[in-house]
Amino acid sequence: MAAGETMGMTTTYLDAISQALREEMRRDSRVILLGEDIGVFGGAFKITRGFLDEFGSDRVIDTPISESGFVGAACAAAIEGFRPVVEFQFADFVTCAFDQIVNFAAKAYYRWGTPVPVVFRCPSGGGFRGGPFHSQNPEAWFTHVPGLKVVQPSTPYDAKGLLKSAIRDNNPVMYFEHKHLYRRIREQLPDDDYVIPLGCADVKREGRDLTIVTYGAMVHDSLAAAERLAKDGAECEVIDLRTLVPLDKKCFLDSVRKTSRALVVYEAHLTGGFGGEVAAIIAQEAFDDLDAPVVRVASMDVPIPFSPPLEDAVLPSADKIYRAAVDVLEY
Amino acid sequence: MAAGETMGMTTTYLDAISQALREEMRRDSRVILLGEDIGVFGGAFKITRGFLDEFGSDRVIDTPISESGFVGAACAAAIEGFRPVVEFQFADFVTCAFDQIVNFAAKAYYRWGTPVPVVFRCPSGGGFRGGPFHSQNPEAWFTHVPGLKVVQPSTPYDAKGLLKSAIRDNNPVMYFEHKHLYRRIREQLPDDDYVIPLGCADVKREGRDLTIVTYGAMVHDSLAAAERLAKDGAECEVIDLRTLVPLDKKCFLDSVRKTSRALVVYEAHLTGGFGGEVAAIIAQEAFDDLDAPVVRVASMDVPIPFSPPLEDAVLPSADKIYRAAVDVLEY
Amino acid sequence: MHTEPIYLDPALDRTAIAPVELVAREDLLTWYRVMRLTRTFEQKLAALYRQGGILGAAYLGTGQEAIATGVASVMQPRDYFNSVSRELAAWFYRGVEPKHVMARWFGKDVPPSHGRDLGLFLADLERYGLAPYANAPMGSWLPSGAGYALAFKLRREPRVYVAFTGEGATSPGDFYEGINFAAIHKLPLVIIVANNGFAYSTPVSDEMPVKNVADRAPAFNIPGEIAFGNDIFEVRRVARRAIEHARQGLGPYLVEFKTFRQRGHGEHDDMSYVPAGLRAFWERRDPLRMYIDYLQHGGGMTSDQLSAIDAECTALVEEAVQYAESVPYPSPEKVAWRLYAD
Amino acid sequence: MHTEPIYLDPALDRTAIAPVELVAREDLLTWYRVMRLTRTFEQKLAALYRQGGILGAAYLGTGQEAIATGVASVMQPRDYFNSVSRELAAWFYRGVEPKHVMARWFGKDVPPSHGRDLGLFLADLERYGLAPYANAPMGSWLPSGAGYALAFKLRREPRVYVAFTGEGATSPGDFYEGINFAAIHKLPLVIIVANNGFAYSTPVSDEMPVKNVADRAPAFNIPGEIAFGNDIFEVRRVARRAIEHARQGLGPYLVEFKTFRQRGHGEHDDMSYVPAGLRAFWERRDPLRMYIDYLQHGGGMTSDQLSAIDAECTALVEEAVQYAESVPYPSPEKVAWRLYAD
Ligand SMILES: Cc1ncc(C[n+]2csc(CCOP(=O)(O)OP(=O)(O)O)c2C)c(N)n1
Ligand SMILES: Cc1ncc(C[n+]2csc(CCOP(=O)(O)OP(=O)(O)O)c2C)c(N)n1
Ligand SMILES: [Mg+2]
Ligand SMILES: [Mg+2]
Repeated sequence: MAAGETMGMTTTYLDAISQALREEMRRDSRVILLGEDIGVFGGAFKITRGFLDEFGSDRVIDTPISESGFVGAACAAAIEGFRPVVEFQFADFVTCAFDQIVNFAAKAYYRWGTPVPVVFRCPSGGGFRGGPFHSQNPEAWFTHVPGLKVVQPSTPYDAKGLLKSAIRDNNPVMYFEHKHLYRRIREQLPDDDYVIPLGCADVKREGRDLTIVTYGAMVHDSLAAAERLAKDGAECEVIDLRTLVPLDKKCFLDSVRKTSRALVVYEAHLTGGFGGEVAAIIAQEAFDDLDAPVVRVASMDVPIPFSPPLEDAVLPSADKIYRAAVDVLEY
Repeated sequence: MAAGETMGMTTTYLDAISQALREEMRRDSRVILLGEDIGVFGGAFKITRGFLDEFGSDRVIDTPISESGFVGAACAAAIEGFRPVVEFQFADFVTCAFDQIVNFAAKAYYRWGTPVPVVFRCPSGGGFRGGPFHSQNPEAWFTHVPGLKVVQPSTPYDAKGLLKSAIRDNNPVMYFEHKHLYRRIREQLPDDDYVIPLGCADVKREGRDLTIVTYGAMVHDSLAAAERLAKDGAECEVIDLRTLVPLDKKCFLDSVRKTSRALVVYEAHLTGGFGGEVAAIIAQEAFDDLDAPVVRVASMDVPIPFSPPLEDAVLPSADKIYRAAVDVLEY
Repeated sequence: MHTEPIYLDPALDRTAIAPVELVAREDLLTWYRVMRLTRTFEQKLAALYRQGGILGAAYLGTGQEAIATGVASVMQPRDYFNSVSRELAAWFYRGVEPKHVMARWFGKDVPPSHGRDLGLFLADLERYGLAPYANAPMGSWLPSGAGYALAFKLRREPRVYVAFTGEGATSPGDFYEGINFAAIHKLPLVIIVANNGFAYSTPVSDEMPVKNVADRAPAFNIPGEIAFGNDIFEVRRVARRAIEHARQGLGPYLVEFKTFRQRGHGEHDDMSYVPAGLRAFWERRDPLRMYIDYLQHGGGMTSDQLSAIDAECTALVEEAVQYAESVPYPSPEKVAWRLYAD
Repeated sequence: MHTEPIYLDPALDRTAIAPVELVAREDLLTWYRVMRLTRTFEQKLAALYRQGGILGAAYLGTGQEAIATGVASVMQPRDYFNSVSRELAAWFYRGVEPKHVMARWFGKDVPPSHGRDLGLFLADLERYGLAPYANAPMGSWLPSGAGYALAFKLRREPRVYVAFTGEGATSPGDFYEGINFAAIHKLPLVIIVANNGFAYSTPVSDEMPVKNVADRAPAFNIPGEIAFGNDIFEVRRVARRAIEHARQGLGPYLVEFKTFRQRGHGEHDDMSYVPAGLRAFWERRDPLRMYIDYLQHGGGMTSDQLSAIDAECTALVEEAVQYAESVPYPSPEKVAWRLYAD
């Protein structure tokens, strides 16, 4: 399902997240929100605008700047029967609550059998001149922490359906929403209360010549590259992982078995990024089907710089994906 | 250089680390130590026993339990001309200083051109019934942070030479020392002031049939598996990466070009571990040379459990490596 | 820096117990049973550790039993608490069975952890009100304590969360962030600091710039009180006030009990960093011995009565070891079970 | 919770400057120049942001200039400091050139950052004593401040580190851990808290359970003082005492200046959360206007003298914009340069 183009009754990625939160809060009184400036102000990105009025200060809790403190509190409230959704003002500050997420949220159920149904909303990603501390894509760290689920939607439809699933899930879920998609991507959403199960990748474009495995903002750049390749006569299959943990291996392995070529695209830094995991899985499990090396396109291994020409050089783009795809196709 | 077997004038892995620290402190008065209980007590593992007496409390600084606080302080002291070596009591608590490492230490030089010559010693790894919070191998997180170097020695010789290099390096270095090797591995060390440059892998065993790429404690298990395979008639090359960042790709790619088969072994959790990065590099850059899929052996994706049969089930072992190697060899 | 030669504020000091309430004989004996059972259990644990029967490490609360017992004795059944590593007595007070604890130290297959976590830690909200948290990173239980207390407040339940902590664990940022959050929202969080003078080997003077942890309470605009932790009556008196304050919706309350751990940080630690004079000083203030003195004199118990309880405890501990030996290890086949909740 | 209708402790309140020292005319004019330059520069920056000339975001310190100017004016040349986002005046006082700052806001290729970091942040120890730290995570500069101060102490240098911070950044654990470390070792760390009543949109009452940040100083056994931040003389008087205390080896000192930021958190923020009465209250206490009143009356300056400086500042800012426009962007070819030091 690609992003809709019509502007009529369409919903932005940002509003889709907002809708999911509001509908879940109406549906289930155990859902509470914690985060900085989410009350009167409606959050740095206005996702919770109006929520304080509708749900009150018991359920929309403005926190001091203490990520570790309110993450720990949210986890405990989750164990005690609430379903907290925590907003990090920027994903970059997840580092300040790293211990509580990694050592408390992720491990409690394995150790004690007490579920920790909490969602951490992390506005992530670059492309809007945010500089080194407001542009990071830290999802890979969390894929390496057993006990966490990791979600990263690319479209309004997915953002809404996946956030609902995340809130209803009984495990701690890291939900990465890409800031650069907030107001840039819109599409028509169904009226019904749909959910998208965690662990299901989505074929955003079908093709037989090359499989592009990607997620998050890079889905759109990959689709743009695929359009251009189609003009050249090559049909790419674009697979949007949607959730990294649990990972829908079958979806992309089936595709690679069909196309025999794979390109893995992600916005995070190349080295140690989750695309390495995906490439390793393809290399191990689809070895006999491959006609070309598995190639990765990702951000360069430097902090994300502020200045436009520098940031553009660091981030992957449709153009870079296109060129890598050509190489793989011509191999 | 495999671990020595003689017990005469041999040095343990633990003592090798201690020696490197002491020699560097004698050599360079800018080297200072910070950590919990490292003074009178000599540290939880006694690495700094006697250091307080020799170097005084200006250079051996016992800290309160405030990982973020003393890591931030150490980074600043480094910028200001000292060469701090920080001891985490266990690598597991690096999560409490994650922000200062990831957002301050790693990025300062790129942003400002101010070097941050600090070493973070992280006693890591399982195998001694430490349970979920005293057994973790968190190196992969840091390989995904541009600006950090990441070191993980497997032998006393390497531990000493790499720690000296790390201290003399002008960048923040994450130095993972495996607790289970501390007193288990010993070898004879040269008398001279040798260093091992960061970024050079080491062929710990030569072979032509299969390349095992590994690091840290798993070097020993891989060597044990290789011995057993040798009895079966297969000669494995065992490559010890020694430093993950910078990564000596050439060393293992050359080996894979020779053997045409690769097994990647690491003690961290399978998913999102650094072995995935290595496998992805092999799959991309040695594609034409591979006669079999690149296979990984690593810890299961669960917190490290305390109980012996559970921990044994989770951790990789010589036996598991052997079995995976047989599969790759027979492919 | 080193601990000063004054081992306790003279105002707090006493070598005999000062009863401040009328208590039923039964209660007096219950507290005795809990403290004695804890002492006996931990002595056995230490012996097993030395013999190699306990893997990893063993941590005792010897010398601090009056705090855990006294605080637990003034909690309500539906209150929650967390323990760190010196509060085994509180587990026993709340009904945890010794054999269960021993089986956990052995890494055996008993719920709720099934060998996954160390014997040192236990979480079981339903049966004992024992709250899960991230065991190892110090101070991490203050934010989670605030979270349980938040849940109580949101539900308008008159319940209290009691966070036991050592004084060393008051240095990490989590201590500050957790209490800050609780104080802003006036959550029912009681912080019981057992200040035993050392964080592992580090004396208080290297840990903090204030003399007392309670000196930090004004930073949160909450009451902070200092008391002698080895007199169970004193512990009860102060803890009761703190808990009732929190239960009334007046917000967090911090109590600092001065005490001493008579064993190392863990049994691998020989305590060489503790001056001999300090050890001797505190041995004369052993909470169990002081309590026995009281029971046999002011309390009106005979030594026979106490001996009977001692024998009971010894038997329970022996039984615990036998049980622990007899229970199977968890099956490695179940190692991947229960990672994610459905 | 909302800010109370009392906008400032009456004891601190004043709508006119109260000079408390004899100052050379030259100094008076230097401070004026710095404050005026800052105001003019930031007004331009805001205008450019609205026109799309500044990418990302723009952050101003309008209304807080007296704090940065006053504190900088009592520092010694070899002292270090960090600024967060409201202390542009301190940069100018220390000699940073406006054109350099503007070029950085434009993302141009000027040292030391060469377009890598936002215009908001600057670090240059050698030229300005401006210390690197992790810009974004709030409070992260207290641990690093303690580290620079540690270096001074270890070298027996009589230098001081001044950590500027907003009051919102006093909630994270780093604030606590950093000061704790500095207080234990009596490091020369001065903490200047600009309490402007809001952390982004969050009022102080939702940020902390105490009325004043200075109420937390006793938790570190350090002096804590509260003063009016919009009177440059008051700022100098209090900051001087704090800095000399630290320089004498007596340890950290915390000063809380009550002030107000007249613009949003960033220029994207319309400040709708600030009651109109509060804005009006503080506008009458604008530090620049109050200072001008003083200069023209007690200070004995003519309006011509001040206008001449105003014109100078306007010219400098115009020049800065022209410079920023003319400097090239960094070359993408250098993007991987200087990741690791040799
Ligand atoms: C963040 C963190 N750093 C270090 C440790 C290692 N550690 C475990 S207990 C301890 C000392 C705790 O002292 P205190 O709180 O006084 O408790 P006590 O042992 O005296 O009862 C330390 C340093 C840890 N668990 N967590
Ligand atoms: C750890 C962390 N969380 C959140 C933020 C986002 N943030 C940036 S500034 C700010 C408010 C700061 O308030 P204050 O310290 O009072 O400074 P002021 O803006 O009032 O000058 C917030 C929440 C951050 N930078 N770091
Ligand atoms: Mg202690
Ligand atoms: Mg503020």
